[in-house]
Amino acid sequence: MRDFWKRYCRNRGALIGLLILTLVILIAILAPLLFPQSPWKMVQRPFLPPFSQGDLLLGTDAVGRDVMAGLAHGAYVSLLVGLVSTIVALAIGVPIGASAGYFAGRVDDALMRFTEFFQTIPSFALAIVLLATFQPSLTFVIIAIAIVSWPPVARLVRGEVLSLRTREFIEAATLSGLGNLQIITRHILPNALPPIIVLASLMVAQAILLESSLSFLGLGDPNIMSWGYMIGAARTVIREQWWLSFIPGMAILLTVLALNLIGEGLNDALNPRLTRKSK
Amino acid sequence: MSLLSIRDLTIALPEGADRDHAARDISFDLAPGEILCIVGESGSGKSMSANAVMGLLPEGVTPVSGRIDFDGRDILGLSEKEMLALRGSRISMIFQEPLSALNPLMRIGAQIEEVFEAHGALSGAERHEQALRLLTEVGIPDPQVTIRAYPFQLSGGQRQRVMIAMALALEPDILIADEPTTALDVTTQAQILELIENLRRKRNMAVIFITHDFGVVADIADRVIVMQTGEIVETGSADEVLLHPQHPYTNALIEAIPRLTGDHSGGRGDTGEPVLSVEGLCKTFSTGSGKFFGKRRVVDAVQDASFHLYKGETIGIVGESGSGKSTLGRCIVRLLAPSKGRVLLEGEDIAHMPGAELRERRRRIQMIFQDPFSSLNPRSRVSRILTEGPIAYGATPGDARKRAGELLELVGLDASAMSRFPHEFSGGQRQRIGIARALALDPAIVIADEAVSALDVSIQAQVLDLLADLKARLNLSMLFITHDLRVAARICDRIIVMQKGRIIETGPADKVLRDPDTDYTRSLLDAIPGQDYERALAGAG
Amino acid sequence: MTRFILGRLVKSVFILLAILILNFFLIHAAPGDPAAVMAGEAGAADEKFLADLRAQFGLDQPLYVQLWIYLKGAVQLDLGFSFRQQMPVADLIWNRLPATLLLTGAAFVLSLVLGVIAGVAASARQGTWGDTVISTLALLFYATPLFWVALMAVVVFSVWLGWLPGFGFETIGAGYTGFARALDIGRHLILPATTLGLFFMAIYTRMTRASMLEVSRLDFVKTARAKGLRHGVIQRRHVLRNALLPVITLAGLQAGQVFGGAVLTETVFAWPGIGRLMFEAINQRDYNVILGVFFVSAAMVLLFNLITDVIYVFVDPRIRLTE
Amino acid sequence: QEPQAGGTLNVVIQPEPPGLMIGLIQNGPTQMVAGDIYESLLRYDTDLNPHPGLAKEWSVSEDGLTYTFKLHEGVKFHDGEEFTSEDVKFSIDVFLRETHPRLRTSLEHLESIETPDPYTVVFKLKNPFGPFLGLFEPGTAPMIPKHVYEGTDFANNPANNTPIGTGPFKFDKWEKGSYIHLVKNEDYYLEGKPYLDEIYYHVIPDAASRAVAYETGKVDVLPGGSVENFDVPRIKEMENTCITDKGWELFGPLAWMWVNNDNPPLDDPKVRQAIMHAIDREFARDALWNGLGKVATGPVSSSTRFYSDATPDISYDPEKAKALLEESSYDGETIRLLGLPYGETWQRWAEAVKQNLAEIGMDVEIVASDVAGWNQKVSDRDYDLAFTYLYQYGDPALGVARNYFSDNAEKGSPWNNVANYQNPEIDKMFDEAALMVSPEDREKAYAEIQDIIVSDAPNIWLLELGFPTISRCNIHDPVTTAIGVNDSFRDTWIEK
Ligand SMILES: Nc1ncnc2c1ncn2[C@@H]1O[C@H](COP(=O)(O)OP(=O)(O)OP(=O)(O)O)[C@@H](O)[C@H]1O
Ligand SMILES: Nc1ncnc2c1ncn2[C@@H]1O[C@H](COP(=O)(O)OP(=O)(O)OP(=O)(O)O)[C@@H](O)[C@H]1O
Ligand SMILES: [Mg+2]
Ligand SMILES: [Mg+2]
Repeated sequence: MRDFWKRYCRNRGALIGLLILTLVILIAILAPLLFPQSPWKMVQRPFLPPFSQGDLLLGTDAVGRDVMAGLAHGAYVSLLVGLVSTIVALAIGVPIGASAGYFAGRVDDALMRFTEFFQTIPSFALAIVLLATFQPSLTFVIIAIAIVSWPPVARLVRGEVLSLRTREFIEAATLSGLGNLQIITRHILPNALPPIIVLASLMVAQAILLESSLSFLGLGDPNIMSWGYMIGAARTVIREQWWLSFIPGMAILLTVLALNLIGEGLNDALNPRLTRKSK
Repeated sequence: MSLLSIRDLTIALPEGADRDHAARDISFDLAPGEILCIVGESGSGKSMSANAVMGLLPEGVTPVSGRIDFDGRDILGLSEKEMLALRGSRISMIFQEPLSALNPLMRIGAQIEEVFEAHGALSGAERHEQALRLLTEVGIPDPQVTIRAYPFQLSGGQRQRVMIAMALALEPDILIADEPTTALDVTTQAQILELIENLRRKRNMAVIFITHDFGVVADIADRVIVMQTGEIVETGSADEVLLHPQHPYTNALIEAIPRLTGDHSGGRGDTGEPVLSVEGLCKTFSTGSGKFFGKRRVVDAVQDASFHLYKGETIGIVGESGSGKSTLGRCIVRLLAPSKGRVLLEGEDIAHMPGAELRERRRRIQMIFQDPFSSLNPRSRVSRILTEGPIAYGATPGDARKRAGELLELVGLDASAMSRFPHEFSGGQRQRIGIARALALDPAIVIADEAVSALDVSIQAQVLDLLADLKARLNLSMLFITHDLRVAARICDRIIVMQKGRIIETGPADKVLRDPDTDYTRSLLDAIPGQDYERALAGAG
Repeated sequence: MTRFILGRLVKSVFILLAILILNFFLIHAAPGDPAAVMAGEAGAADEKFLADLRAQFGLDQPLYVQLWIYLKGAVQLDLGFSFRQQMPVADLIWNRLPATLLLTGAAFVLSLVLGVIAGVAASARQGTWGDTVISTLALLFYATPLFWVALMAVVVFSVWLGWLPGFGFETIGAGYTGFARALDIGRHLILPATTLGLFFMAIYTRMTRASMLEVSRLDFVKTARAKGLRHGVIQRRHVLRNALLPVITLAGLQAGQVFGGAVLTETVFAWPGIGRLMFEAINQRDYNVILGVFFVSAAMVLLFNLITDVIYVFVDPRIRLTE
Repeated sequence: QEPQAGGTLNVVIQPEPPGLMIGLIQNGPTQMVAGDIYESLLRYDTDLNPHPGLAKEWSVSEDGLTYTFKLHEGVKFHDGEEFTSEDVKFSIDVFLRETHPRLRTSLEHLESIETPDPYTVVFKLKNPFGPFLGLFEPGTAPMIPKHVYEGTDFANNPANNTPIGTGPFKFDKWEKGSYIHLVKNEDYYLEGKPYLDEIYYHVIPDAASRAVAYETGKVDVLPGGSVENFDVPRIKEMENTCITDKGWELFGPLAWMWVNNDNPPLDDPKVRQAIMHAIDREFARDALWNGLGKVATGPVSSSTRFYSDATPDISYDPEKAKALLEESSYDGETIRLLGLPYGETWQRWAEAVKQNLAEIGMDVEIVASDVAGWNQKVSDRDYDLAFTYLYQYGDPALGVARNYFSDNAEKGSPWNNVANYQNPEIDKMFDEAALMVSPEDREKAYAEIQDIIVSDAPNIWLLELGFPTISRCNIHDPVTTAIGVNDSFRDTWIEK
């Protein structure tokens, strides 16, 4: 573990990423304390530019809401959407990929057809249809994102499992009398974990982008202040009050960037090739 | 006059490597037409020293002092451009892994012609001519066809020949061969060695040959260098070093070579009930999933194999690569489902036994795997590796741990090993853990598939001793799969010889090794390198 | 080869049918129907009006009958009639498809070509500031929301600088023909194609770079160096070709995503393509159009996958010559 | 200034119309384009007074039961056939009766149509119907060529794709997803008109892009609602840009929130009144609607005939609202607020209302949906509060009564009495007021009606919407009548 940490820290970008993300997480957690009032509250006249008033650091939006408060509460939503949808996607993709890779043959064929099917549908279009059908609410936004983002997980896990499956320690486990489930959960998945973790960090980033795209099209949960919502709402005034879309845009950019950097750092730190060398 | 002269060469390793220097204060000379062998255990710096001559050290690995004189100039001082002119034309190199050393997307011919192109030699048509001639010269069958083939269409031995053809294209002064035969089976190895020997003679080319196989050294070397942890510990003519080693390390290495001849415990009598009987076992693979141009290919990996294994007996299964040894072993433990035939384990047929029942029976028959790296889950502690089997079969965790401790002691490991991860052990220690795992379930039979092939000679010897010892103490029966006849000779009571999926010869080890019935077995025996040397050693000893 | 393609086509038909069925139920499960939407826009309606419309659209029949009718048509490549636009869905899509193909095609080619070039350039300069600049840019493009880039691009290039048209497919009413028209469309294409392509370009850049570095470490590259080949030749002939394999695979997988991105891009840039058609059709519950667009886009994705597989076969002899 | 002939007019259209055959489809964009192609008998000035259209003169009998129209002679359909009284009869009596739900309701008062000669049409009513003369604009009673449609399946007539009317512009080309092109009708019956050579309606789906289109000179006319309100101030400041909020008088768009009168706690008038006073309409007008439009005082828009300003006060008063809520049966329930899916302004408005209600202690959850979902939810009365805005068509009998009639409360349509307001007294009063002959009598009756409805507070009235039409100043007379750009551009000309 210490080893891992040391390798991770060797990547300067990854450290910066971790720093940014920690900051975002802190803001998200502390949002209710820092901005106890609802981010929807209209506190001042609309379109106050940033830094023009002491207590409204980033100014106000089209209906006079505190942009800073929106940003803080939006951090929570974006992270929540990113994390939960990724977890759900993993919960779908990992079992499917693992079963496909482990049992191979017909099971693999069937599961992979199923995955392919979901990959053939343009994912963003599917998300739109899902949300039109089930009405936008946070839960369904998360579900929709998860549904369109699990196939790569399944493919990755399958590939990993396929290559792990023939490793001798798996055969040894079979001979030791372990059941399939035990072998998958105890021996295969832990070893497939590094690439899954890396992918997951990218998926969180993608989910945040997807949520913002959906919000932008008006398919977000209207009761929830998210960054995508803020951009979507501000796009109509992008010309005069460009900062209203710029600020949350930067927030998304930075967070996604941070997640990517972390992903890269994890990739380096978890890379078996590098790991083996410093054994 | 020496062609190449290395003086006090020290090669530094980047930070975080296992030691500071890949090689330290290396000095040696190479004369034209001479074959110089570099031997030593894995990681001793053989490859790095050779790569330094080519100017092909990996990133971060740099020569820090010393000089390499070739043709009157210090290679280390040459610019990249000047090095380009040398590489491939004056000094050539071939590598160990024949599969990955060729570009998978380029035709063989093109890859050879590239050498001429790189040095601006010959015209297009002539290059093709030359490539054909080279392929013929290295003994590729049907060069007209092969020249248009892709690497994956060739066997390992053929690929290695292509590599050699490439290295020889511009008739270099020096050929560096870094373990060129390690991945090949004995027969192919013998052919390649002969090829190198011939070429050397014909062209008066100097060869630096890196290997850890003393048999090979004995067969081809003029002079020998022995390396240990980056330093040259001994150097001299082949005879001096091999027969009268001065340094204790060299001594130890030579001691550890298993002998083909010598006393075998002798076949046990075919007494009592066999613990394992294999009857008419067949395994057919069909490959080519039909994904693209799906022609199905059917491989009869094992055909109609039958034999008995008695209590306390060790049977060696030998044969060239691809002859079906592993497949046979894996069918017996049911890691593969046999296509046909019976496998009677203590009287019961497990060949087609379904899940739960099979699981119950299978604990009686365990396996030791080839690769000590991939046969242990890198994320499991040793305690878990040793206990999860017994626990799965109903032992309490406490009992299982106790037993695991005993097993570790049995295979000669400290009890503190329990809480460590596999990567914290050396290859030999790992193989011991693998053995302990196989024994944890109290099997009657152990199948060892190339259990010592991946190990250095010295460690190989230790593990073989351990196995022999355990077998005697626990009265185990063992199937010992190997392609190394020396190893088989050392440990087996009886030997089964396989060729193309069939058992073609079975008999007591002595008989099979001294006086085989089939030509095939004889050819296998003949291909073993270093037999004269062994005799000489025996004579000397 | 033909057998392989035929097999794939058969499989594709099943996937397409499955997609149609899934979407059919999804979209029919959505609240509201096209009649209600049309009545809604008219601002007034009564039961008769709605019933007439529904009867006219065939929505008064049981769902399974509607599905059956639709599927029967679909297998004969008849995609039905648009309730709202009152024309055959096939015509509607056919009119819009070229615009989408142009946009996604341009974005795709752009992203792939530039991405690979940038990736190669970065890998060649690994560790230098050039590499850092390219990698950082790629990461930035990768992390920026597409629609945000689109908005900003319009503001900067169209409004502030006035260099490029900010939306639309061509200058309406200018009456350009032939080359002039192509040029005009090209100018309109630049912003949306770049916007759509940036994200994917970033992906290909990163992928190519990583793949180049990975391949550079392989044994056969060492062999090539041992031959005395010059660095450039090695990079081009040995490294790049092998490094492109995973990029091609990824590009194949990404076809569906490019189309998804087109929905956003076409909306922001008023590009008359099928992505926008679908988005509008969803809002209008124009069932047949939605299904038609899904059908066509999925078919295109499948076709694209097939093409990449075939390309792959030509690039990688191991697949071509199995056996 | 003397009008100049010639030139191309570029107009934004949004959303893309589903079709241009206005007899079949009457949604906003269709009306806008089809208004250039089709005409009706009359036109209305911005005070809703009738002027000649296809009818050059008209008269009403004393008892209010007979309306006689004299038609222009020599009017031709775009295919060259002459327009006659037969076409009028066919259009009203056959075609529109079959296809036009809004007109159909009014036609219940019609006894018969007679055509004594090709240029005279006589409408006989069963009973006096005050708003009758207000029906003859192209969106309500377009004139449709009998020779093309008679005896055909109207909905599937191929001619629907190439609409044929009598209007000043002819249909030329519709590039779906891009533009609709109309060209000048050279045979128009008024000498010298229209002035314009051609009109392009540009389909641009994104509001921001529509603003850019105007700013970059791609289009010259932005009809009301085509850019987001937030963009209006900026565009207004541009050179050579004129803005008018005229042209909506006939429609009198009034925004309000439906209140589901059945659902507790909203069945309690106190709760509804509390909401009424909780909403800051001025803020909405100023921050969201650019200060355009007027704060609503009741169910009738001030531009509509018979508007009364003597209704009970419903203005913003949070303290009063809190007090009312305190007294009411509200007990912290979550109120679902259904927003109107027509763009950002409406979304912002829902958020502002949610916040307004939060201030007085109501818990509100916004429900998002698209147009179809909105329709369904409102039709099924699956909501607590729902934004809407509806046209009044110049007369309470046409555009107001429908929302308050008890009989109109069945589910299935989003434009009837969705709130399920039940007041038999009001029903009776509406019935009587529609049949009164004298405008003075009607005025009195409607004043009383408005007073009662406002006291009952069945809905929360918000704003009389002001939709600005923006155009370049050198484009003269883009809006001349009470239906604005939905009328034809026949009087519009471009100064060179
Ligand atoms: N690319 C590299 N970076 C850092 N250290 C390296 C690298 N390659 C090899 N080493 C280290 O250099 C030392 C010498 O390695 P070398 O490859 O020369 O050994 P070898 O004698 O050829 O062993 P083998 O028989 O296993 O091939 C070892 O300690 C090894 O870990
Ligand atoms: N899973 C498999 N699918 C298809 N063919 C296989 C499979 N496993 C082995 N084979 C083929 O079966 C034959 C026998 O293989 P096997 O591994 O048993 O040989 P071996 O004698 O163990 O060789 P080696 O000494 O190289 O380990 C070979 O031709 C091999 O290619
Ligand atoms: Mg080596
Ligand atoms: Mg084997």
